[in-house]
Amino acid sequence: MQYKSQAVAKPYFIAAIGLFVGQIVFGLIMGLQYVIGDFLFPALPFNVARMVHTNLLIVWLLFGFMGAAYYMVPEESETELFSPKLALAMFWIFLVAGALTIVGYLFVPYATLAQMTGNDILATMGREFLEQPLITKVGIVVVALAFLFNISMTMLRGRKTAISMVLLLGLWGLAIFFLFSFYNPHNLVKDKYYWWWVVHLWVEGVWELILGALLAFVLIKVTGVDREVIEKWLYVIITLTLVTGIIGTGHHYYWIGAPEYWQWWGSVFSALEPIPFFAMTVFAFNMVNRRRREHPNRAATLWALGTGVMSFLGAGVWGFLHTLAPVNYYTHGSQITAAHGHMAFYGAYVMVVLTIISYAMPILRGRAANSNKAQVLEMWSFWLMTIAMVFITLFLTAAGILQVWLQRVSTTPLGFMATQEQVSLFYWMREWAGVAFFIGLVVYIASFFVNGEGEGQAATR
Amino acid sequence: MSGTFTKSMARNIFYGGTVFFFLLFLALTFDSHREFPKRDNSQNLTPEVIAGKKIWETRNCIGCHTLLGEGAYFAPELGNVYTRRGPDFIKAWIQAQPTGTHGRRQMPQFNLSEQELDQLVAFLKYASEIKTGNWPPNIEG
Amino acid sequence: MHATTTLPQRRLAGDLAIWFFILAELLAFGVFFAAYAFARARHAAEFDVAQQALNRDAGALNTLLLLSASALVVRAVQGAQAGQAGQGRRAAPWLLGAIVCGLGFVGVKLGEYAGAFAAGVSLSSSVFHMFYLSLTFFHFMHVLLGLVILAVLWAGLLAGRYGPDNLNGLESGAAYWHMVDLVWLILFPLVYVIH
Amino acid sequence: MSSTELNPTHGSPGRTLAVWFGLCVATVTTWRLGEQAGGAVLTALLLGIALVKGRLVAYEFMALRHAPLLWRALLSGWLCVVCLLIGLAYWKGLNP
Repeated sequence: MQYKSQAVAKPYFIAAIGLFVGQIVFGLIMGLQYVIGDFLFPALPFNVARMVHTNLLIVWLLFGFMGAAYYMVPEESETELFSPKLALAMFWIFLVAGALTIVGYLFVPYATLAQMTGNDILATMGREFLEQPLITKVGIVVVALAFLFNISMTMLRGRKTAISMVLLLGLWGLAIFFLFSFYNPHNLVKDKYYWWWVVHLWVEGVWELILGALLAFVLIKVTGVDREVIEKWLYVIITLTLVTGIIGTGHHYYWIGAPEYWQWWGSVFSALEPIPFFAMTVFAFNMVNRRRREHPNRAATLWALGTGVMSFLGAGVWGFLHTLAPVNYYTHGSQITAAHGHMAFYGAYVMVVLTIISYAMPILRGRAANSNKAQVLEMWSFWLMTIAMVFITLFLTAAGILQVWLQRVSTTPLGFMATQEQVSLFYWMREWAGVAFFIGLVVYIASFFVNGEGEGQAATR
Repeated sequence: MSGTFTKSMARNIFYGGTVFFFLLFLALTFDSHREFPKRDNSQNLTPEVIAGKKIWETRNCIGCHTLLGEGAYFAPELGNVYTRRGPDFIKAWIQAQPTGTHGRRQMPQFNLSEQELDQLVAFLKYASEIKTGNWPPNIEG
Repeated sequence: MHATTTLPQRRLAGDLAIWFFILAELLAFGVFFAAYAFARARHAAEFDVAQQALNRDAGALNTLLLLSASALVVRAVQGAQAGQAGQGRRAAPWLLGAIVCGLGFVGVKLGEYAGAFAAGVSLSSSVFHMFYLSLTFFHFMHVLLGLVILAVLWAGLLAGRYGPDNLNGLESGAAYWHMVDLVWLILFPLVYVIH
Repeated sequence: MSSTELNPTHGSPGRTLAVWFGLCVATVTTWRLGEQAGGAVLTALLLGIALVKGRLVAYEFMALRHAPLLWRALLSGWLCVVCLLIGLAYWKGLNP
């Protein structure tokens, strides 16, 4: 660790992993509710479990992004963080606010929660992924602004590298597009239209800048390839991302009441969206092959390569599968969407956060890399989680194809619930794959407690 | 690959390209706004519908159902439920929940008043009349 | 200058970064062109009728304007490459000529749009008009961006920034402009002529 | 002006003038052919002209004539694929 203040990243990373565990636990519960419908009902209805599952995902990724920024920006800017105290204060505020929100979801009926938290002043709740109470949303904005202030001031004080510029741009974009979560017109079409300005322009826009910056940072560190080389490829890749991704928003506008030309615009541009992901994979492998040093942290390199491959598969290939309007007409809102969502989020964002944690955490704990034993365990967790996710995706895809066939293509279409019963075998298989994923996660956490020190130096040789 | 490849050029193209495509997106958004009134059924946005949308939101219906294909995939599509089931069935159904059938997916009891039920139904009727490019493919959603 | 006429060194004119961008743009246009063609195959009669209402003369004139602009850009690059270091400013008038041609294109196109909008044509009026407006407007925006780039290059030439030893920026901007021209060479016959 | 020796990448002004003239003639041809009734032959002809024009712009104006094979192939390939797809679609339109 070159700068003392980088240490504030540590609680962020720990919180991220903790919330990740929570996310998966709720995911398993939901998976079971898919096949045993009344499991935990009425204590935990599905909609509450899902809200917790998705909100925890978003929050822990945000913790990961913030931790990554606190770790990277001082090192990139070659200066201490502007205010480590502010960073720590924001950590606790965000964690407590997040925890209270989850507690509210779990123990207060949603309508009551809405009343308690000012939803009557400005109704923003009850929309997918944006279920947070108004005060939580305001809190997120405050935390984000304090965080961005801290990071921006640090950068202004020191060296401005391409990586930190791209990271900052992504983080600012994240905050700015979140503001659309406060816009909830009565007109359902406009509501949905701008809802995507948060959701799509996050995950297929500004978050990808963050993803690119994190990946580029770790690649520079573990491969020793010239910063100049990595940074210019970073620019090329994120250019492709935004060129295709911004208009690619149109693939969400096919069936929500927006003009029909979006079927063409959305199809054309989102058909090109796999290209930047493919470029990223090629880029990651290329840099690792051209490496100038053998970094002792092989686990971090594995995560970095995995991010390239899995984001290409999940976001690129599985996205492309159902992005063209004539296909999407049948697959929209089916388990195909769920399949894509799971692998894309895991491959792109979960894995990139685990990449930076894998690289930075040993350093934050005072060693270049973990012991060989710990790394082997971590790599086991990589394969367990990744392969489990591949199977989750495959089973959901199979469920989705069958669902589309029975419910939408067939000349004698089955009703929704009848179809669900027909595909329950795949839901069972998905649940077991989910259990395997959870085991992978347990192994991942265990790798932090295996004697990480001691052999640390031996691994360098 | 031969040729010059400079970081400053890559950076300028990134900023230029991003601004360019965002402006294009704004232009299309502007045109979409001009077209919305023809498709979004906003002429039927009565106070009842608006109240119904709020009930829809504050009961977190989207956490199980889809509406115009967006939401969770745990329970049926409701964008066209008004045409599929009709107002009376919808109201009776909501009032009868949960079914308590062992092993079946359960919908919570929201204790909605008669007026609230009417508002929710009005909202679902409004949603069913939005021009969605003939989605969903059939009445089952 | 080591290169000779007999065996010139193979070299891509312009920055590799702009070529990646050009490739991405060409792909987007290419997919859009194919979409147009296949949509037409399904509504051939409707497309042919709507197409007859387009102003083919304006389209042809615009092709000539873009081609001339492109040729003038090439002359500017040649001038900058031939001149002594820092004397590229003698090539500036060529670029100014290209900008004038480009502005001519913009003027003609705006006239066409004014006519179309007055006739009540919009992106939602028919499949053909959706494609006509989408493709030409997408291209139109590229012309505008290209003009901004040419203006920057022109200012650079006047400031003596480009010469035989510093051509990268000029060549990159020129390549982008030629791409805009290249795309129009397909777009014009596709949308205006072939029926 | 012995710019031929000096400018291997961008060709000579004379050559540029000739290419420009050729492109203009081709454009006028396309324009006049537009007056004809459609058909497979005419479509093929128009696409052929577009292909040649595109190649001229790519090779002469974009200076790909002197570029590495990869980039010449990429641009030529784009032109060919696009024209082929368009031709295919029109042929499909003739025989639905």
